[in-house]
Amino acid sequence: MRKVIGFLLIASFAFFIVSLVARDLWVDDPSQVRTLGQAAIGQTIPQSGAANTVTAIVVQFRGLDTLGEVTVLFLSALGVALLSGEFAGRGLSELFADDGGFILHYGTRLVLPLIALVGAYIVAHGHLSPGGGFPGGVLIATAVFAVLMTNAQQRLSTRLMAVIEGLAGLAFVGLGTLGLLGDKFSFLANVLPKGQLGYLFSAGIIPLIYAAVGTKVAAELSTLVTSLTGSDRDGGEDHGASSIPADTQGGAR
Amino acid sequence: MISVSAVLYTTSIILILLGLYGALTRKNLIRTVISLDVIDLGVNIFLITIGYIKDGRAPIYVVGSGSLSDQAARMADPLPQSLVLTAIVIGFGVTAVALTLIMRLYEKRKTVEVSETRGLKW
Amino acid sequence: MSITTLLLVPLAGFLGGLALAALVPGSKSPRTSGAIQKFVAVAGFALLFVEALATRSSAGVSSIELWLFGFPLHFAMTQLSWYFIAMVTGITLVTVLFSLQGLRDNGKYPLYYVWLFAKTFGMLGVLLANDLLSFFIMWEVMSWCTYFLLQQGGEKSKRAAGSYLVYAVVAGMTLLGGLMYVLFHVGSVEFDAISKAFAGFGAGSVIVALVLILIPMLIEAAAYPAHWWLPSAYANAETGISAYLAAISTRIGIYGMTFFLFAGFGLSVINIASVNKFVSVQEVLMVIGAFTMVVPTFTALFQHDAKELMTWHSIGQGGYMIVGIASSTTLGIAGGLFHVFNHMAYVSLILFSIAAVEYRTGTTNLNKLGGLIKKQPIAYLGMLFGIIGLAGIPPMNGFVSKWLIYRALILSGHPFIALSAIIATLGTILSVYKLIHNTFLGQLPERYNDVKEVGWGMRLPIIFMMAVVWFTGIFPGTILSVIADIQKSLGLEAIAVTAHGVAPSMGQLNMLVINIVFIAALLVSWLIYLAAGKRKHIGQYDNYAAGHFLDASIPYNYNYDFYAGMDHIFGPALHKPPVKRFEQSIVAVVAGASEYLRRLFTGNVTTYAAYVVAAAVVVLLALGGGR
Amino acid sequence: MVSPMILIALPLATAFLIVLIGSRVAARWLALAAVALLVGLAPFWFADILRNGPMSIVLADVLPPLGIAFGLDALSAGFVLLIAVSGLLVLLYSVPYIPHAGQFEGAKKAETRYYALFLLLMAGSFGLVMTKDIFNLFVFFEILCISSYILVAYSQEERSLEAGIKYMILGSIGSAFMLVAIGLSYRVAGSLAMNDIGLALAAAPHGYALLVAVLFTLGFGIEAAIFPLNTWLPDAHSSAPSSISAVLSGFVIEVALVVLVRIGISVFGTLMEPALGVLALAGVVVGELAALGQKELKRTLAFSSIGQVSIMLFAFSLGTQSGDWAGLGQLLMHTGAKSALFLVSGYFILRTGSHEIESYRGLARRMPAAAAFFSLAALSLVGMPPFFGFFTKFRIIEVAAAARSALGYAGIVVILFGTVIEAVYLFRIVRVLYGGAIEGARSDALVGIEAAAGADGATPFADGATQGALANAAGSLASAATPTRADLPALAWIAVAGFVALVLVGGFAFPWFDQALQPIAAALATL
Repeated sequence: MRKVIGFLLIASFAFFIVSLVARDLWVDDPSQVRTLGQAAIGQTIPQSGAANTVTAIVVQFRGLDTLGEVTVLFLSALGVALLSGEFAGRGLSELFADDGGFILHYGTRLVLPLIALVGAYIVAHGHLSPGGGFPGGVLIATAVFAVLMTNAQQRLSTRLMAVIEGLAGLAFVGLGTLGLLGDKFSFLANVLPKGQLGYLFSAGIIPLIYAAVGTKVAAELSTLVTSLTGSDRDGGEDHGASSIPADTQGGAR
Repeated sequence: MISVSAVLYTTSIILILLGLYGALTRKNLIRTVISLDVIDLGVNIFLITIGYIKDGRAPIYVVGSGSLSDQAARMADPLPQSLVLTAIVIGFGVTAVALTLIMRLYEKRKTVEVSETRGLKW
Repeated sequence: MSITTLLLVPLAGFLGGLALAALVPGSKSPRTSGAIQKFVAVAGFALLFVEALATRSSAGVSSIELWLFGFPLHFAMTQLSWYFIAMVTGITLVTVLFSLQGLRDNGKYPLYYVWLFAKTFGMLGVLLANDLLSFFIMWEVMSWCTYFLLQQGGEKSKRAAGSYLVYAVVAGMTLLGGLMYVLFHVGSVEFDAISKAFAGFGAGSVIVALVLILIPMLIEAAAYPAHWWLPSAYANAETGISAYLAAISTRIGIYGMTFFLFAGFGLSVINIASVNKFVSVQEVLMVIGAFTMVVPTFTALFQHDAKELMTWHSIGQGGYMIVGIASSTTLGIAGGLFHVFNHMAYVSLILFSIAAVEYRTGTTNLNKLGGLIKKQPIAYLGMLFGIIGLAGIPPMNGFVSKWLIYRALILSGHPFIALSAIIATLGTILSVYKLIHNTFLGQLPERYNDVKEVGWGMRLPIIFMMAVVWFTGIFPGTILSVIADIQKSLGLEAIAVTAHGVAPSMGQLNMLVINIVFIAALLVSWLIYLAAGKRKHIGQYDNYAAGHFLDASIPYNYNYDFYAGMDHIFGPALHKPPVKRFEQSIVAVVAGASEYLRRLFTGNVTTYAAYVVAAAVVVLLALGGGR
Repeated sequence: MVSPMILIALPLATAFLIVLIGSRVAARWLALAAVALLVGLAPFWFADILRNGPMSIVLADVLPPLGIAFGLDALSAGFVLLIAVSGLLVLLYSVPYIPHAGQFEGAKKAETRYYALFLLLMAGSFGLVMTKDIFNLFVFFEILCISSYILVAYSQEERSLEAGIKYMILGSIGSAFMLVAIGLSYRVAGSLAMNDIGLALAAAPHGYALLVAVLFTLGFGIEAAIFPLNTWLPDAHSSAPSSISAVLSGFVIEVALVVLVRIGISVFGTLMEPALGVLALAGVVVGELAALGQKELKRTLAFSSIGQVSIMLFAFSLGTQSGDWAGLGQLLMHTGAKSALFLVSGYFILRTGSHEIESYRGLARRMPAAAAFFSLAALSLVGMPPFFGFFTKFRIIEVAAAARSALGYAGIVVILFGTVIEAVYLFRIVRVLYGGAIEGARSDALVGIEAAAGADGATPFADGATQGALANAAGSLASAATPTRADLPALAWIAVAGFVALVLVGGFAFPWFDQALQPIAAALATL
């Protein structure tokens, strides 16, 4: 019954989509980039000094989107950490309880720096080649993930990760504020020298932002995995002051 | 002659509708989340397809392979690509939180059945 | 200035009372705070009453415009509103004086006087309002204050207040609808502009506007199909409040009806608002009035609670007023308006008496009371005077107004309405007999042997109201001349009055003569009784029933289930009449709709997802996506 | 003048900093300080915009349409003020409340994260009202949504987890719809700025524009709680910690609604208006009637939010500027009243340990201030004359009548009917609060409170007379000035009083609010 209704709904929805936009979507085969895309392609070199137009758009032209995107990742890491507060010692940790054995242990340790290096490379070359902070950060996190998967005893400090991601986030916002301080008076403005096209040290703040993003993504994904697998070194307790202020004590049940 | 974009549009819309159908009919919350990911995938393909141009190249300038304006003329639309980058990350974040929520619920209720996740109704 | 005083004094009383209660919390010094509140209440309401009496000269000339909350609110004093203002302030003062002693367990109602101020503020606001918007705002204030005033009682009273609230909000919303209708047909909420515009409108628009505006008035006046909220709400309130509410609060609806029929929308409105001779707003009102007279009066017959019985009568008497005013003849309007005053006087008198009894015995259950005549003679006399007035028997004031109404009905060609008025009077007489008999006559239950008369604080208001009831019975001209002024100011033909009744030009009535005859007849029978020489004093228990002589230990209680036989025959129709069933079915429909619509939220998230897709499909379909 | 970008940058930076420091106390103070700073700045932006017109912000030194079109106009400045003030009040409330909101392992650590999430939620709302770029809108929308998903599930009880999941699944479907609409818009406009898209869609084929409009409206409408898409709302709003319920009902759905309406007007023209009007009326009926049948306090309030938001949507969908104006008034009133109601109910639940209305019988005696605030807010929500709610409802009915359309007249009837139902269920709660003795099993919970209160030496219920006195509706109105120990803690009291003050002042200074709302209403129709 549910399936029939679902099918009917989807079918009628499909009918509408097809009947409404079929002509527009299926007929033309564009040979011309749209206005904004053209503007982006044209402005990439003069305005940002990056070779990768996508990076120029992501980090500079639409830098606020990226700040938001980083925030979303931060949010989900925060959320997973918050919601998995009770996982310590449970949750998915059973899945990770099996020790990988000697070969996996040492194999992982062997490739770990390589993976991390490739990740760092991708982050660093984001303005020149495909890649950037997100894929690079994910790659670095993969290394951490591999270690956690293969070694049941391995623990990671979420506290340290929190510090790293906080610092990286602050760095992003700080780099953005740099633009406010500069003569352009514009958040996230590319105020540093653009350098020469195609060189590693070019494109102003873009590599710096991508470095921050890469660090942040790596730290966040590591936190995420750590929280989900219950391999947090610090346990569940808070580091801050723990006494409830006197005037809030009224909530006894 | 069927164009590439037509194929991609069709694929993406079919994926979106399939995902929707899954979200409407699956009885397992994990599967519902997977359906949502299928929708996401469809949407991402849809966005990418919008940036498609015939005979386009990756929108990256390469020093030393022809004049920059020549390169610019053949580039695909970079904007949808950057949008997709953002969309993927957001989709990932949502999925992570969704799965955590479902895990926690499973801990409490020992079920991921949609029909049994109805403590709140009416 | 005077209008401002009338509005500001109760408002200040309300806010000041709240502030006072906050500053001098009852917990620390209940006695002091109680004393302060009483003092403030007496001073405030006395000031109000004096002010009201003093402002009669300004009626028709004085008006103010307040820019309150950013809307211009117009207030004006007219002859009609003055009449009601004088009654409101007067009866409130008497109620407060009575409550000084009569309010049992003062600590239980710390804000009784505060809400009385608020309620009075609302009522005076409604009476003074001179445009539809102010009228509506003050109407709402009044309704909500009634709600909070009713909250000042026990659990039952609070529940009743809940049902009052539903009716009040329905009334308020209907009024708001009417206001909007008028605003968008006339473009103004000023009564002058509305009267001018309505004079040129067709029957349809005027009928819609009148119906929307009159429905809330009828709900407030507890007219027939919308009267079910009143008995439970009033009967369960503290008796002092009951007296106040039954005496005057309900009559604001009558004021509104009179105002909108003859003043607010212009005099011609009642003539325009008719489809033909038989179907018109006027005729419908008269039929509603007839039902209001008969049905609640007979329902009162079968009540076992003195207060509840009286509240049913209070509804029933409203029917006379509606019928009189809706007849729109000189005598009818005069009778209707006079009846408001008379009803206020005798209903508060009877409820004060009941309160006096309740104060000593702790109950108002007619099946438990009885024989109190010697224990509480003042209360007995008060009730006797009151029920004579209520039943419309000479020589009390009720007779005059009812006489005017009967005469108006017959002269204006409404024989059936007149007949129902007479039938209602019959029911009234039967049930007030039950009231006074079950309370004061018959045998005294043993547990009431130590009952005493209440203190002077309660006695004096009772005696005062007895005087009022009789005085206006002998000199109805005092009030009727005010009503004549009202009729003049409205542009109607004024009733010709004499000090003792109605001038010969309008059908002679001289209450002085009637009183003299009445008293003479009493004297004569007293003399005959003395002369016969067969008198003998007998005690309350010197009686027998069904072959048993009664004594204090087993009094045969005639009182129990008085009119049980009639109840057996008519009761089923009255206890659960079609109206009640209609109300219940509305409640059932709403509750059912709620239950049904709630099921939309199935709790199943895939269903919710389906709603999203379905909504998309339906919206696409509706907006012509198929093209 | 500080750049309004601080509205985004400061909450984000503070959130990062909070996680970096990882201390509860620091989190509280940092969050409060950051939001207080924004509250201090917001009026200046608003005044500046009223004087000098809209302020557009160039991001990254790249002009729109290539860069992101961003800026403050009267609408966004007004909402920034509203969000900042409500945010500050709710944060104040959170300080005493949140330590008791969740009983789970790691709750202390979670509390730190709560403040970070709260700041991000605020940042998302700020971004939502400021952006004029459709994809940027999507990003901020996601920030707002994800932070609310997590915050809804904060207490990690079964019900809140379930609510979070439902909210999230529907939200994800909505964002997918939105993304498709954004793609289609970019495809036809070649730009992501809303202005350009509006122009392009007007020129595009009707079917194309319609699909974009429907997908976008329904996608975004999930967050804005338009009728058939609001199924998540009662669950989420009732299961979240009360501070979050207050925020979600207080400004999150409203912000979403206003942004949706603004996009509807500027981008899709009048395409969706009739459909939205009908859906709004259906929402009023369903929301109010469903609220009538609820047994839980917060669920009742949540359904009431559906009704109220639908009333606003109805006013907006009339498509006149006076309609927008009236809707904004209702919105402001609802923020004040509903936030206060939710905040108060948070402590009702905390004190009794129960969600059921029936178990609050006689609670006014214990919590006079809370009950008095509840009654005042309820009066305003129903629309009693001296309060804010009356004027806003009156306005809406007025503009509905002025529309002179069948929908307008139907709207009047539906709103009047809704008001009656609203009065019934809200005052049923008030009556329970002020009702007689506590019955049933719940009384032991209250005994516990009393013991706790008595231990402090304060014996507020000592003598019988007082007990009766406090049981009175107005008795507690008076005692509101002297809250008892079992009542709201000081900070929560301040927060609730702030919202109640809004509905009180809103009534008595209505013309002033009205004046302030006019430029906002004018800005609603422009981008």
